[in-house]
Amino acid sequence: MTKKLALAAAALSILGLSAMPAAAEGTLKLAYVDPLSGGGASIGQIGLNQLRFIAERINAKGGVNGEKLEVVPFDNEVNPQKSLVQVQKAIDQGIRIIIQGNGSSVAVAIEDFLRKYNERNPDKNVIHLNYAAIDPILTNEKCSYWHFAWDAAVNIKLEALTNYLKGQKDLKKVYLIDQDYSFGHSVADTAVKMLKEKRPDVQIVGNEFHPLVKVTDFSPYVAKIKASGADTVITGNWGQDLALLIKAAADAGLKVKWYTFYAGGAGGPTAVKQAGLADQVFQITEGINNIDYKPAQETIRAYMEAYPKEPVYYPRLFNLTGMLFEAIEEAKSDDPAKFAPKLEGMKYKTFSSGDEGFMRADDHQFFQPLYISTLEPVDTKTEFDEENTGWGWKEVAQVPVKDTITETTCKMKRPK
Amino acid sequence: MTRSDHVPVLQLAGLRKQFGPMEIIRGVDLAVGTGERHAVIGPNGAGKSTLFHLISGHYRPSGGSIRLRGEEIGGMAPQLINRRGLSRSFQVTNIFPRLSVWENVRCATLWAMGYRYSFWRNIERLADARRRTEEILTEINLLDRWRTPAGVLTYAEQRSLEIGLTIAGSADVLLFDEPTAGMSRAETDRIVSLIRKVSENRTLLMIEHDMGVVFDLADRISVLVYGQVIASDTPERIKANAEVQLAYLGTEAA
Amino acid sequence: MFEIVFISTLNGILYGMLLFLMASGLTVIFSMMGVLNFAHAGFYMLGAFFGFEISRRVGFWPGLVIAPLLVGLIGMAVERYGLRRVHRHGHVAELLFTFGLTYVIQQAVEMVWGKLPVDYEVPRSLDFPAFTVFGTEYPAFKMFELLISVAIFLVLLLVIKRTRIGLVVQAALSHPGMVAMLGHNVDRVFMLVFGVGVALAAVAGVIAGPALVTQSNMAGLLGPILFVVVVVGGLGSLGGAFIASLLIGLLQTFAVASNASLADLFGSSASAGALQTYLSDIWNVTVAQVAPILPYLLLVLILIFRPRGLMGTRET
Amino acid sequence: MSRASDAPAAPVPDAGRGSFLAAYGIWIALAIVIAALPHIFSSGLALSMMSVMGTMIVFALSYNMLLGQTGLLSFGHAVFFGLGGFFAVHLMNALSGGEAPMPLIAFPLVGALAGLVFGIVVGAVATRRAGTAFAMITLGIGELVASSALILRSFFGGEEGISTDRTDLIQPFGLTFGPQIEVYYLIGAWCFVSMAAMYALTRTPFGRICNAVRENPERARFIGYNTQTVRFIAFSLSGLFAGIAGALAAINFEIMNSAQLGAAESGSVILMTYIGGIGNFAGPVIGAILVTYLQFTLSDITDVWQLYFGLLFIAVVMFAPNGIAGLLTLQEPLIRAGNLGRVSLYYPLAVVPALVALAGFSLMVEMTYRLSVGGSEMSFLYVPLNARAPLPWLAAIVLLGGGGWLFLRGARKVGQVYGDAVQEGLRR
Repeated sequence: MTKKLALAAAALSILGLSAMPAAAEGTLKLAYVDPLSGGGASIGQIGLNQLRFIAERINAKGGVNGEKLEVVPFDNEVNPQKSLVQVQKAIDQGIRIIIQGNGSSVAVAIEDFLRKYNERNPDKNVIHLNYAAIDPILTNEKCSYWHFAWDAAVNIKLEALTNYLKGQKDLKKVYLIDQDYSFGHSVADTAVKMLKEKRPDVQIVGNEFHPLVKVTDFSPYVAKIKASGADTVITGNWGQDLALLIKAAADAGLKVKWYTFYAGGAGGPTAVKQAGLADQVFQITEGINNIDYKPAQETIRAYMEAYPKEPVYYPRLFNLTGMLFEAIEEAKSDDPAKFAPKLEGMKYKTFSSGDEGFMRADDHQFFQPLYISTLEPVDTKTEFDEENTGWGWKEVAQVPVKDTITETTCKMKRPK
Repeated sequence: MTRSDHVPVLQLAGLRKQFGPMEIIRGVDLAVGTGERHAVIGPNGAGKSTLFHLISGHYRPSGGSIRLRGEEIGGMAPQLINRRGLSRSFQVTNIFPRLSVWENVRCATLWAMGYRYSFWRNIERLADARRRTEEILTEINLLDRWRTPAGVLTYAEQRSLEIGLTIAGSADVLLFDEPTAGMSRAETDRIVSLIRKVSENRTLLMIEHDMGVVFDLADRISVLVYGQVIASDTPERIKANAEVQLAYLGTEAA
Repeated sequence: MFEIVFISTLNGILYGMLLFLMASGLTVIFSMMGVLNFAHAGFYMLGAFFGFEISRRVGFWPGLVIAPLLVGLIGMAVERYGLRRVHRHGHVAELLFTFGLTYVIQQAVEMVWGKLPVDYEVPRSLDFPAFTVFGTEYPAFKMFELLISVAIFLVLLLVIKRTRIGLVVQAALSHPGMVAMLGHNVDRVFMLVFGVGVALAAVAGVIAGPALVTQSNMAGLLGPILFVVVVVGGLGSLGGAFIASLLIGLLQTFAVASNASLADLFGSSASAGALQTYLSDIWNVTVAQVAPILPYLLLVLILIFRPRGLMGTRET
Repeated sequence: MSRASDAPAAPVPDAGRGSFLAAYGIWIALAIVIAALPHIFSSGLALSMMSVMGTMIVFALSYNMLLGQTGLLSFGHAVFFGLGGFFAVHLMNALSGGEAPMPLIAFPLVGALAGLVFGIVVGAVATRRAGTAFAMITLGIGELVASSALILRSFFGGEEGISTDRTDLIQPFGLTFGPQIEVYYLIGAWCFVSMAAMYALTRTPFGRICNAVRENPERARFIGYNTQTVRFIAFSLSGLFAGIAGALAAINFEIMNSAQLGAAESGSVILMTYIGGIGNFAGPVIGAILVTYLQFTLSDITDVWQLYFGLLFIAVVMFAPNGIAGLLTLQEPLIRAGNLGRVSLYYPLAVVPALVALAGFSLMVEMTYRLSVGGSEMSFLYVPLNARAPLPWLAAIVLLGGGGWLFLRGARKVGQVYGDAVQEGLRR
C-alpha cells in the first residue's frame, strides 16, 4: 500500500501538483485570477495580455525594487468556488498578490476568503487587488482591509452620471432596464434614488428587470420602452443582454439616448455599430483610448503593436499596477502587510488623462475622474477603434473627481 | 376432473378491449376453477395475448369485468394484481438481462416475503429469501447457473427463468403465455414437465400453440376466435366440438 | 391596450417562428430515430458561424445554402461514426453522446472564433424596415425569417405526407421495426435524416445569426427552450412543434408586457413573520421578470398532466 | 421432495459467512487511506483538492444511485447539492456566535435533510415518468430552480451568494475548523460514512429492485413492484446524499452561490459519474477523483481543456460505456485466470500509439487555438514551435495518422490476445 502511495505521490508531483517550490529569488509574482476558458474567457484574456504587457515594460526598466515581475494566470471560469481553489493554488506557490476583476460574485468570495485567511494566517498576508468588480458591497458592507478596488463602484458611477445628467435639459422621461440580479438591482435602485434627488422634474417611466442571460428576443421589452414614451434609457446590462437589447431597439426604430455601464464591454461596440446607433449610446468609464493625452496615446500604440487585435480595454489596470509598484517601492518590501498601508490614501495621476485620483483609506476605493463617451465612426480626432468595427469612443464630458465622491458605510477593520 | 372443484378463482364476464375503432376482445366470458389447468387456444390474431394483457393489468379493459377470487381487478395496475396472487410469464422472454440468474429470481421473491421497498436490511442476510431462491432455482434446474447474467443464458434456459420469475412470488394463479414457443421437442418436454410440477396446488391459465402440450397438460380448454370464446370444455369434448373444428382445427388441418 | 396586444402578438409570432425553425429539425430527427438530439442547438450555432464566415467572403445568400449543406455533412458524419455506434447501448447512451457533443461543439467554436460576438451583418438587400405599426418598425429581415419558417413548415409537411421518403419516415414513427423489414436501408435513411435535421438547425442559425448575436454562447441560450418546444408540442410531432413554438413565443412576449405581481394581485402583504423577507422576493416579482422561465414551468406541467405533449402520438 | 439439499455445482452465495477481514477489509483500508492522505500530500492545494474530491465522491455516488442503479438520467441533480449547501450555510449563519449546541460536524445533516425534503418534492413530480421524459423534466426543473435562485435574492444571495464563517460555531474538543486539515478530516469522515451507507443501500432489497427497474421496468411491475415508487424512493434518497455533498461543499468553501445549482454543476456530475463508470460502485469514486484532479490541473496546462474534457466524455460513451471502472473490471477474468501479467504486456501496443495519436491531435488543437487568439509562437510539450510554419502541422498529421493507424492494429491485436486469454481462463 505505502509503495503504491509513494508511486502515486511521485506521479502527482511530476504533474506539478504537490507543494510547489517557493518563488524563485528576485521575482515578484502576481497572480491573475480571471476567466481564461469558458464564457468569459475573452475578457480575462484581454486583461491578462494587458498585465503581461505592463510587466514586460517594467521588467525592461529593471523591475520593481530590483525584482522581475512575473504574471501567473489562474483560470477561475468566473466561478466563486473555483476562484477560491485558484487563490489557494496561488498561495501555495508563494504568491501574495491576487489581481482579479470579473464578476462581483468572485470578488466577494475572494474578499471573504482572504479576510478569513489573513485572520487565520496573520504572519503570511495575501492582498486582493480588484480592477473590475463594482458591486458597492465590496467597499461597503463587506469591505476588507485586504481588498482594494480600482474601478468605480456602481453608486460612484451613478453619482457621476447623475451629476452629468443634471445639466442635460432635454432629459424628461427615463426608462430603467436591468438584469434581474444583484448588480442590476443596485443600478436601478441607486439610479432611482439619485435621479429623484438631483432631477425631481424627471419622470421615471419604467423600471424593468429581465432574467440574466436568458432572453433571446428583446422586442417585447423594446415595445414597452416605446409605449412608455421614454427619451432616455439607463441600463447596467452587459454582454449579450446589452447587445441584443440595442439591436432589438434599432430594429424597431426606437430613438432614445442610451446611458450604459458596459457598452464598451465585449461585443458592445459590435452591436452598436450593427445597430447603426452612432452618437446615441453612451458609457461611463474611468477612461477611453481617444483622449488627447500623449503618454497614454503612446502606451496604447505600443500596446497595440504587441497585441494588434484589441485596444487598451482596462486603463484601470495601469492605475492599479502603477500604484501597486509605487507602494512596494515606498515600503521597500513586497509583503502586503508592509505595502498595503502605503496604498491607503495614495494619490495617483491616472493613466488616461494624467488627472489626479486617490485611494480612499476609509473603504479602499479609488476615486478618479470619470468620462462620459459615445461611440461613433472614427474620424481625424479619434485614433482608436473598438473590436475592429471602425467605430471608436469619443469623449462627451469629464466628470471631475469631486463629483464622483459618495459616502461609505465601511467600518474598516485594520490588523493590529 | 377430480382436480377441479369448479369454484372459479378467475372469472371474466363480458370482457371487451378496443384499440381505436378495432375491437380485439369482444365480450369474453371465461371461468377458471381453483386448481385447474386451463389452456386458451385459438388462431393467430384471435386476441389471446391481448386477453392475458387485460387479466394481468397490462391493458385496461374497455368494458366487462375480471374477478380474481370474486374481487374485481379489471384496470388495476399490474403490481396490484400481482400482489393479489396472480402472476404471469411473457411470450417474448422478459427478464432482467444484466442481473445474474440468482438476482433475477431473488428479486421476484422479495415482495411476497414482505421485504418490499426495504432499504435498511442487508439482502444477503435474508435467509428465507435465499432459501426460497435456491428452491426455485432447483425447481427450474438453473441452480448451477446462478452466477450467470440472465442475458447470456441459452434461449431454453431463459424460458425456464421466465417461469421461475413467475412462480417465485406467492402467486397461486399463474398465467403462462406460450411457454414452449420456439423450443425443440426435447426442450418442450422438459418445460412441460416443469409446468406440470409448478402448477401443482396452483391454478394455471396458459396460451399454447402446441396442441400436443395443450392436450397433455390442460384440464380444460377454451377456444378464442375473433375476440370471443366459442367453446370452453374438457379436452375430449373440445376435440369433438364441431364449431371448434370448423373455426380452428379445421383451418389448421387444411 | 390594443396597441400593446397587437405588437405583442406580432413579436410573439416572430419569436415563435424562429423557435420553430430550429425545432423542426429536432422533431424530424426524433420522429425518425427516436433520438433527442441534445446537441441540436450546437448545430444551429455552427450554422451561424459558418454562415458568418461564408457571408464575409462571398455574401449572405451563398451562405444560406452552403452553410446548412456543410453542417448537414458534419451531422451525417456524426451519425455515421458516432451515434450509430452508441445506438446499441440504448437511448440513455444516445442522449449522453449528444450531451457530450454540445460541450465539444461549444469548445470548438470558442477555439476557432473566440468568445466574443462576431460581426455578422444583415444582408444589404434586406436591411430596411418593411413596415411600421404604431410607430414600431419591423425590419424586412424579420419578415424574411418568418417567410422561411413558414416555407420550411409547409415543405416538411409536404415531404412527409406526399413523398416516398416521407412515407418511410412516417412508417418508422409508428412501426420502427417494419421499415427495416420492408428492405429500406435504415442506416442510410437514419444518416440522411440526421443530416437533414441538423441542416435545418443550421438554416435557423444562418438566419438568426445576423438578427440576434452570433456568439459562442448562443447555443446554450436557445438549447433548453428548444427542448421545451418539442416536448410541449409532443415529441416527434411537427404540427405540435409548430403550435408549441407559437405558444411559447406568445407566452413569453405577453408575460413581458405584463407588470402584474402577487403584490398587485392581493395588495402588499401585511402579515409579518420570519419568512417575510424571503417571501417578499416572491411577492414583488412581476410576471415580466419571470417570463423567460415560464416555458420551463409549462414543460413541467405538460409532462405531468399530458405526457404525450399537445399533439404527440406516443408517450415519451 | 426437496432437491435443494443436493450439492449444487457452484456454491450459491452465503449469508456473510466470510471472515471479518474479507467483509470489511476494504473499508478498513479505505479509512486508513483517508486518514493517511494528508500526510503524503500536505500542501494547501492538495488539501483543498482532496476536500473537493471527498465532496464530489459523495455527489457522484448520489448521482449514480439514479443513473447507474436505477437507470434514471437526470439533468438537474445539482439542485439538491445546491439546496443542501444553502440550507447548511443559512443555519451556520443563524447559529453563528456559538449559541446553539450544534458543532460544525453536524451540519451535513442539515444538507441531508434539505436534500431529502426537496428530493421528495421534486421526485413526486419527476418520477412519474421515466426515460427521456424524466430527463426532460429534470432539465426543466433544474432550469426553473437555477433561474428562480437569481430572483429569490434574500435566500440565494443573488450574484454574490451567501457566505459564512465555519469557525464561528461552538467548538467542542478545541476543533476550530479554521485550518484546512481539520476540514479535510471532517469531509473525509462524512465521505466515508456516506460511501458506506450508499454501498450498503445497494445491498438491500430496495437496492436490488432498483437494478431490476433499471433493467426491465415492465417486468418489475409483474413481480409486484410499483416502479414509480421505486424511482421515487431512489430519487429522494439520492437527493439526501446530494444534500450532504452540498453541505460539505458549503463547509469547505464557506460560501454558496446560485451557480452551484445550475446546469453546469449538473453537467459536471454527469461527466464525473459516467467517465468513472456507472456500472460499478467504485466507478463514480474514480470519476470524481479523476475529474476533480483534471479540473484542478488541466487549466494550468491548456486553455482549451474543456474541449479535451468533452472529447474524453464522448470517447467514454462510445468506446467504454462502463467507464474507467468498466475497463478495470475487464481485467478481473484475467486476474482470476492468472494471466493478466502476460496479457498486459500487449497493452502498450494499443496505449503507446494512442498516446502518439493524442499528441498529434492535441498539437493540432493547440496550434489552431494559438492561431485563433492571434499569435504563432507557442510551445508544445516544452518544444517551442511556430503555429504558422508547415512543419509542425506536418508533424501533427503524421503523429495523428500514424498513431491512429498503429492504434487500430494494436487494439485489434490486444483484443485478440485478451479474448484468447479469457477463453483459456474459462476452459481451465
